[in-house]
Amino acid sequence: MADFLLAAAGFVLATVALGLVRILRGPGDADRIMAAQLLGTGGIAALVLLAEANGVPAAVDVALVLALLAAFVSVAFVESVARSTADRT
Amino acid sequence: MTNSTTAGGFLLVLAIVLPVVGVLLSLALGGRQAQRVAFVVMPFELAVAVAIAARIWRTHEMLQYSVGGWIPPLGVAFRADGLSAVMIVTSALLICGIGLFARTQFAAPRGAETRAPLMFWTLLLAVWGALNVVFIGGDLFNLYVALELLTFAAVPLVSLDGRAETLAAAFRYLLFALLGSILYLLGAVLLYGAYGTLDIVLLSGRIHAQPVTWAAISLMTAGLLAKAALYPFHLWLPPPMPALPRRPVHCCRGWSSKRRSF
Amino acid sequence: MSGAMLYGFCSTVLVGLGLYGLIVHPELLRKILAFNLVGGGVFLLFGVIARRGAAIGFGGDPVPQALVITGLVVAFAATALAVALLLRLFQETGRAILQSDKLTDAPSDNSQP
Amino acid sequence: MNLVFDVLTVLAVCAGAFFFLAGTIGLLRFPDALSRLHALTKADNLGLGLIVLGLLFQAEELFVALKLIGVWLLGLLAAATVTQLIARAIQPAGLRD
Amino acid sequence: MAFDAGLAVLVLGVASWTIAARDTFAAVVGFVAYGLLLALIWVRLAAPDVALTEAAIGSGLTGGLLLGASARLRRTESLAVGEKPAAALRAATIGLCILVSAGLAAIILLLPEPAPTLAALAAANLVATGLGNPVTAVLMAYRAIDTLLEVVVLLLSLLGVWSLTPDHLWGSLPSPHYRADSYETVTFVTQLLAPIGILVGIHIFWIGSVAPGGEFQGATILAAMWILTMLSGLVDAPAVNRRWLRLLLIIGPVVFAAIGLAGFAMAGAFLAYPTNHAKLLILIIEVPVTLSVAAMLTLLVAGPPERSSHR
Repeated sequence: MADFLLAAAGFVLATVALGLVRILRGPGDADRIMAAQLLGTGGIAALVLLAEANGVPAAVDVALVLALLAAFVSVAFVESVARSTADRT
Repeated sequence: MTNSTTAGGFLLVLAIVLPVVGVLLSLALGGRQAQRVAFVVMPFELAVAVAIAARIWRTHEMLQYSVGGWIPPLGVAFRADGLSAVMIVTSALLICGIGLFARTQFAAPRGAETRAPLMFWTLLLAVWGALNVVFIGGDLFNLYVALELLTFAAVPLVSLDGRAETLAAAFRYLLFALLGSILYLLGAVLLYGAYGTLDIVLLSGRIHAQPVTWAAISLMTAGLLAKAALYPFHLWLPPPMPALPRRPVHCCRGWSSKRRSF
Repeated sequence: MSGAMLYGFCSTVLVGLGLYGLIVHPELLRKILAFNLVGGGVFLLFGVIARRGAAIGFGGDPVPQALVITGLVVAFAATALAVALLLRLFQETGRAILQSDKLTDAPSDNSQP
Repeated sequence: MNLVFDVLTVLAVCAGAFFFLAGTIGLLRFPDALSRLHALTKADNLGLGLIVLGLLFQAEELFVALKLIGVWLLGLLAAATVTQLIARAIQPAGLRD
Repeated sequence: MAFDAGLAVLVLGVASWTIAARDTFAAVVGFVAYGLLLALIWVRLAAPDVALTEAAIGSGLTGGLLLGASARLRRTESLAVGEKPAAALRAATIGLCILVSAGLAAIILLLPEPAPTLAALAAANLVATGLGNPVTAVLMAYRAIDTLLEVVVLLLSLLGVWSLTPDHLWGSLPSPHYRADSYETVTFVTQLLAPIGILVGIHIFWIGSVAPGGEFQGATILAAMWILTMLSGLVDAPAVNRRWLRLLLIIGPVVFAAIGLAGFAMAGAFLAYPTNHAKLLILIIEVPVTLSVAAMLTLLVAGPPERSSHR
């Protein structure tokens, strides 16, 4: 079971890493933050899988914290984009 | 027991705790009180410095204190030998001198709290505390924290007047200092990986010539040099700024702690 | 080669990458980012050393792990101070880069108020 | 009984992983930002949800199960926020309010 | 092993992106991803306490701080283009950095086997601290002085940030006011998220004595929630000369130092705890330290005062 879960974590990470190409390509900030959001969700999924696979229950707490701060970072992102576009005009 | 607390070791704790308490108090009381707090702390701290030096002079032995009763390698020790005592007394005299000279320039006006005096007196005490940790810290990681403490206390003092040139100087100084301390930490990490302790005395017993040691020592030296190589910067400082005479002291200490580790 | 050593090599490359960014990037915010990369590399190396020290049922040596936590907090403090200094510098000069060394390092008359 | 739970876990986790794959492909291939956003939401909500569901079959304590569900709900909330805000941010200016 | 290799490659890729990206904003997004991947690595290295800290501070709070800064600096990017260093210098730097990396890699291969460790010593003394989490024991007992000084470091960096205030704005409010009114989503999400976040923060802090977690991780989450309420315009940032704010900032280090000094009388040494009451005393220290650290982190992100009055 542990091996399967580890493999699944690896698979999820690999796919979302592909999505990172979007960060590289852009074109807009929106695409970048979408890719980061996907990576965040993928990271959270990988963490809960690792928690079970490695027998580290605390990794679920890490996932919880990551999920909380993902929301925080997204809000910070949107606020800063809103501000920088307002500054430009 | 070479690693336990010696008589009078509590003086070392006082040398660190007094300025810290001063910083906390002047921040809490604010306004005009910051200067008063500084002038209350100064004589006591000077007395502690002199007491440390006197005790070492009398006993010809190193003062040592195991914080929390935890003995290295698990715990952190403070140590002071003759050289550190000289440093402690010198910096105490310097700080008191700077305090006296800056008395009028940074006198807080009546009424509402103003920025510069509050920051100056608080940071002056902070620099003092940080220097004392640098002088007596007996543990490489503790010294890292102390170096950061010193950086964060000194950088705002550099740019206290808020002019663009001093801000640029402060930024440059901060970058070098941060790079320096991270290189230093990298060296300390390697030493821990090789010898399993960060305590300077224990390290000096275990250390032997091998590539890891050389790499670690050169990284730490490079790190301390990056902090010390900022000498020309002090030309930027307006004369009463206290960070001025302190660099050489600090860099000497770096060398002395290094020398002790061999 | 163990997984821990793999991350050890990863950490050394991170230190190198960060150093490069720190030296080459003229923009100060990029320098701050690069500094954080170096820091991440150093902490990761410490974590690898902690992992190597796994013993008596602990997955790693708790002492370096605790020190990394302290280090991360200190690195955040450093980043926050650097960012604040950078933003203030930007307000004053309208630039987010340092002028070339000749201009800023020369002892000028400004040093006497 | 354990075997049944294990099979359920494998199925749910596989399905979740598939949705992550789908989301990534969508993010890479869809032509405009809004439809990419749509693809992303699928991956977020369903992928993470299915993986959490799969792990719930393995959870031994109620508290751990609750935390897992909490992770999913928070992930959902974060995704919904981002989606909503990005959708507003990339709207053509004329459409706004 | 394959998983570790993939993760390592991924981290290096994201790190390279952070260095190489043209756009600073994109580089910062890369940095947030970098922190997230490092958190995964910390779990693989059996260091969940560090993973929590990395997720909270290293990725989350630092990411938020840098995103805000890069947005404010956006207009300057074109200015820097002309100042790129010469190709020769860059090549030399690349050489130097490869040398450093390779040298370090060679060095860590030479580290002794079996590795020296303090794990046994830390475990043997765990009973005396009354704690179940050895990492917390290191932070709060064995090396408590480092933690006390670390809190002072945070406070000093906050003073440093505050000292950048223009003189006439001293005593005013940090950070430009966020015009969040146009985003009612943000307000809604904050109202939903903040209570949950505060609970999670307290949970992470509370389990720190027995399981991975602790005051710095908990404090970071509390700080993030506080910043969120400020971003959404629900509460305003406090003026820097408020008495309650000053007391909040110093209460943690004051209690820490006071109990440390009381250790002289109670247990014969500075920062020593009497064996029977160690756990209780550590808790009494941790609660105010968590609150103070949360306030410090929040204000560090908020920056120096910039506005003279409320909206």
